Amino acid sequence: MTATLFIQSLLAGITNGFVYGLIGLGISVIYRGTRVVNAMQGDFSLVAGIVLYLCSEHLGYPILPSFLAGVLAGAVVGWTVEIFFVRPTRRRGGNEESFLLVTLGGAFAASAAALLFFGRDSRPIRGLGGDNLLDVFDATIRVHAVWLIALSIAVVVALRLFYTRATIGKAIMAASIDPDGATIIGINVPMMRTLTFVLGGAVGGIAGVLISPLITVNYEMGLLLTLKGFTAAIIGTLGNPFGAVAGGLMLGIVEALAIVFVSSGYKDVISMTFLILIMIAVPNGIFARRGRAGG
Amino acid sequence: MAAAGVLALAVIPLLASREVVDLLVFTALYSIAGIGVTFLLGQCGIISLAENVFYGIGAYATAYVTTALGWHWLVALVIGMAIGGAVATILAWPVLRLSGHFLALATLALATIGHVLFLEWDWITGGTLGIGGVAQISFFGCVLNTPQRFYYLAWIVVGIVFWLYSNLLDSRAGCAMRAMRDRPDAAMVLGIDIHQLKVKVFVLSAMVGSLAGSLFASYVTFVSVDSFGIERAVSFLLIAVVGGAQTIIGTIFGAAFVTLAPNLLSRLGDVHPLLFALALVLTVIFLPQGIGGFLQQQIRRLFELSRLGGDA
Amino acid sequence: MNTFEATRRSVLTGTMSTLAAGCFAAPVLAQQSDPISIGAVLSLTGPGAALGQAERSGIRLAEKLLNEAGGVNGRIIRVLVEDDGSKPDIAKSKAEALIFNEKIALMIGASLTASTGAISALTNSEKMPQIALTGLGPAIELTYKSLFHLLPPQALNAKAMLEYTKAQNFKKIGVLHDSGYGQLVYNNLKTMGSDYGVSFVAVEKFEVGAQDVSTQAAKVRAADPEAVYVIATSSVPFRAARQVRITQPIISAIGSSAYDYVRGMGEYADDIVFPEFLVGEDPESHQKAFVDIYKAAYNSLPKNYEAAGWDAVHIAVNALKKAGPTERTAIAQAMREPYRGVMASYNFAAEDLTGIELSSYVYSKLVKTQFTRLTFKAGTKS
Amino acid sequence: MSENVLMRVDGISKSFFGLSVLRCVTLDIAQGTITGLIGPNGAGKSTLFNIVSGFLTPDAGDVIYKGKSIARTSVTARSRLGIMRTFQTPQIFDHMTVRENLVVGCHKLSRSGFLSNVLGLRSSRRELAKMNMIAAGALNRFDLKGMADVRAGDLTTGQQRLLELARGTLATPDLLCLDEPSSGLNADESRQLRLMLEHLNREGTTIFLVSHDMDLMEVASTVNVLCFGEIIAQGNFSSVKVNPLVREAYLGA
Repeated sequence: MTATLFIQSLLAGITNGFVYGLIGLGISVIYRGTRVVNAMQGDFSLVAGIVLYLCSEHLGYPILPSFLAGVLAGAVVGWTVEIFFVRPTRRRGGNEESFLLVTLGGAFAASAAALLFFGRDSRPIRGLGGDNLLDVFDATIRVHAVWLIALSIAVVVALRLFYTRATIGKAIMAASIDPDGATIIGINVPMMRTLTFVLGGAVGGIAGVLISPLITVNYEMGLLLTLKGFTAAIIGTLGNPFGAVAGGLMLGIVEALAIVFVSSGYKDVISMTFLILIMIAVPNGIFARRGRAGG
Repeated sequence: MAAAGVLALAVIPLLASREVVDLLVFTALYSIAGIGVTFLLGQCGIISLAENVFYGIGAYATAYVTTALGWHWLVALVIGMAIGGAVATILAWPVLRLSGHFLALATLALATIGHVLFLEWDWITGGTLGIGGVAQISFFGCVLNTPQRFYYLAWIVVGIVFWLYSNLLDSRAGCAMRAMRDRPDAAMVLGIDIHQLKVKVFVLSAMVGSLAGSLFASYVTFVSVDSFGIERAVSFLLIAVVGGAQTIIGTIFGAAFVTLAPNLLSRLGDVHPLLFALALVLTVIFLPQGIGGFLQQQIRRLFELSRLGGDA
Repeated sequence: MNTFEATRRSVLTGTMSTLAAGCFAAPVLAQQSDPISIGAVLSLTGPGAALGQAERSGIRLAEKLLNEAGGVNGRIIRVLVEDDGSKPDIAKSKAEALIFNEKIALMIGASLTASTGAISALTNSEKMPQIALTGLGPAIELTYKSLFHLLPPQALNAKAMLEYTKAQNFKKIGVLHDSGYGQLVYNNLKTMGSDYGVSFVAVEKFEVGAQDVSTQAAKVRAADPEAVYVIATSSVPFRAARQVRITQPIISAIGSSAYDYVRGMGEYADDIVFPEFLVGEDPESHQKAFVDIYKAAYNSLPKNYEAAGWDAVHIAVNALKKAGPTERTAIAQAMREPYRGVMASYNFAAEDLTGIELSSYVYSKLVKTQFTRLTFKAGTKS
Repeated sequence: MSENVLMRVDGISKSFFGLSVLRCVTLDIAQGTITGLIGPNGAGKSTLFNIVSGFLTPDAGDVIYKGKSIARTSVTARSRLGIMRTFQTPQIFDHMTVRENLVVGCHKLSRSGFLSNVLGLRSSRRELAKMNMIAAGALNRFDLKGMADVRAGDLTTGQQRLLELARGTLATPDLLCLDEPSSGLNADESRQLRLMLEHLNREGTTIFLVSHDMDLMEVASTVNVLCFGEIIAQGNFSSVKVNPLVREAYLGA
């Protein structure tokens, strides 16, 4: 095995890690604020990706406004989902599985709508720094991938500040940890939950505009991303944004190394087995501060 | 009530078109596989996304044993259930020590692993090509080669499996299970070996799942890896939740939903996956206890009304 | 007795109401014998949508024109297209519906090997002629005498790739394939490679729908091959290959040549060779007419699967003209002869009921995102 | 160790995240007695309790029960050895009826296998009937009569404590560990509780009692005082009460 190959696989692993992490980030944000495991996080990104494509490739807008449009679209979808899907479910006393399935239904819907209205092609999008490659020794990485990594770190930091500093951030936490108490001290709990979904949607949107130039936009990308993001988020302990990215990185790198050192056919077998072993070894979650198994 | 349902089931194939009977056969098959997931979720609070693995094991066992080895379908079916049970035991012992989202993720991981292995071990499974010409089930020379014929077998098996599960539900183990779901700590203190109990229920659901898989293989007479992917596991979970995890009988309605809804909707053109998704969302929103739970409430209400009527 | 009847009916009305749509909604046009129904089970949604939707547009076009030309001896044909959502179980149910409710004379489809397998078991037992838009499936299908395949068996696709490889005298080949279609083709490449003096120095696979395969691609590159086979039903591996600086020529397979994927490759769609059958940009003489008609109808260029759909309907109608719409075995029998289609020249009299020969293959090359037809022809007969 | 010691907690130490909660705690629970454990909040009572019942394993020291070390055996196994406990917040099965709760209490009394349950063999049916009968008996003894089919979650805290206690006693434990059994009870409920404990004790159940409730503590023949992870006093209640260390610990004087 050449050094180039090793570096290349590492670069790929890290890039994918951040991709998974970005999706996991959104799942964590939403779980943290509403205790809902959102199965359509990847589809927030799908929508954002489509909007980005329409703006930058189809209408030929410059990259930055297109990005913002995509993020906005994500936030809007998040808002819609909370208002029309999640809130009614909660009102009618849905349990954890209900939320999972409602959002899963949303995911199916998004993907089906994409196929119907956006078509079956997978559309390439010029990313930040176009399609240019950056050479690392003899290996390569997309310039856009570097941007993706940098920006996702920025997002994590921003979220951390948001939850620790911003009043709304604290209010959201209060609302999710102890709704009744929060209501008593005058926090509008339903609104906080909606805000959480808007935030989660925005994070999904950011993920979408960052990821789709890397992997092209395709009506099937949503659930695939969600599965990986879900894995990342849970490994990193649901509700812990930092953990989600760390979990994603772990998954991405394990996958890459599995391909290099064992066999690409068994990549998933190896990474998933590793996953199970980790969970059994550290039943409280790798980044849990004590607390129940599964965070 | 129940009698009426049974009677209806009994006469449908005499009147309904072959297509409908075919769909009802699939409803039966999915009910059998779904009941395992439903019971795990509703009675033990375990979200299992790995049922596709056992469904696949059953199907491939039947396919391989009847085609490659040319053995009798019944032998194949038993072998399938045995393998399914064994694999489930080995997997469940470590994995069921997990709980909450970890457990859900672990079962999802198992589902992925299973699917990949079904693809990789194409010397058994035929990989993407699949295996054709699986032996059909026959009783004393009567080959179950039409939906009408297979229909009765399938639903009798549903009856048996549901009977077994309802036995389990109101038994010592059943009580222990519900106790475990409510308060694991207290259950342990009362001498219930939680982990062992979970493993047993999981293994049972695995064997039932592979039973369904075997029946599926000998009904369609063709198996391919496409039938045992993640989305199959998801659809089983869907059956459990839509049907109502708390009730056993609800599973049938859940199964009916996932088989009939897409088929009826697909008459409306390319928009049908979208409509199905929305149907799913609406069902979950408006029937949070699932179809089964909803019916149970209605029936209870009816009884109360009638009792009041009696008192008056 | 009467009471029993009554109760039974009441019970039925109760329980069947939900199924009513399923039971009785099925139109019974087949009875009023003017139009002849042809069934088609395609993957219009799900992962196989790229195939199914392409095939449908070919089918619809052929249906329209053939009816304008008088259909089958004056009787018009109706092609009833059903979507199996890329799932074999659903494909089976749809086939049941078409055969027993719609009383179709003949079956077209499915788009995917698995769905075809699920249907063919049924059509075989019903003696229902079936024109599959896939390559030959599991061995059992050779025993099905009413199942025709419009696409070549994967063995032939592999041969076509190797023929070109040999002509370019590439010896060390790297392979990047997905675990579905790619695996099928590679299994054949593996067995035949040595006959063509080709050795596979690196073989990397990835799951269908994978979104990044750059590590696999890097592994292929590290083996330093003379050319790379990329076989997958998506654009991802092609992008990955170029992004990790695999500069060698890429040779792919027919299944990867759909515009859906090529567009997805963006500017990486360059220096890729496909052994296929129809190059819309530069069709062979006997394909020209079809391409023009198609362009006029959809103002986009057709490719193999559109042509396959088109051929399927034509083959069906020919057979129906000869054998009439009722005698299934007769229809199947009528089909068992050579037919020069738009996509390829078939010989359904052949053992595999496909009978496509290497000479039917056309080699196309992507140059700067544009398809061009190569003069190269795989001359030797299979 | 002397014959009549049912359980000996022998030099137990436990610390969480470097913070030591119990330091070499030793105490005996004599056969057939009611042994009390008191101490100010954060003294480590619950931790010790969890170590005794098996929810925690000690860092050092041992728990000897009926002459055998059980410090590493599982909760379930201990339960089968006859150790029963209640919880500070009553852990009743909310979604089950009062009767069902009691039926689960009989779990240890019956032995029917999973398979026979699934197959619904007559043996397992008979067994369930028997369990129901025992449960019915308990309903009377713990005057929960009217509530057989009430959802346990709907009971008052007092009734829930009662139910938890009843459920715990059905399988006639040798050692009954009660964690703050009187918290959340009104005056006559706790009087009732006290009578019940004395009754159970007379019937031969050894009781290990943790409580803030000094009136309830009167039933204890020996009382151990735990303070900041150490036993600072042992003896009968009256002597302990006047112990200066104890006064200091409580009054912080």
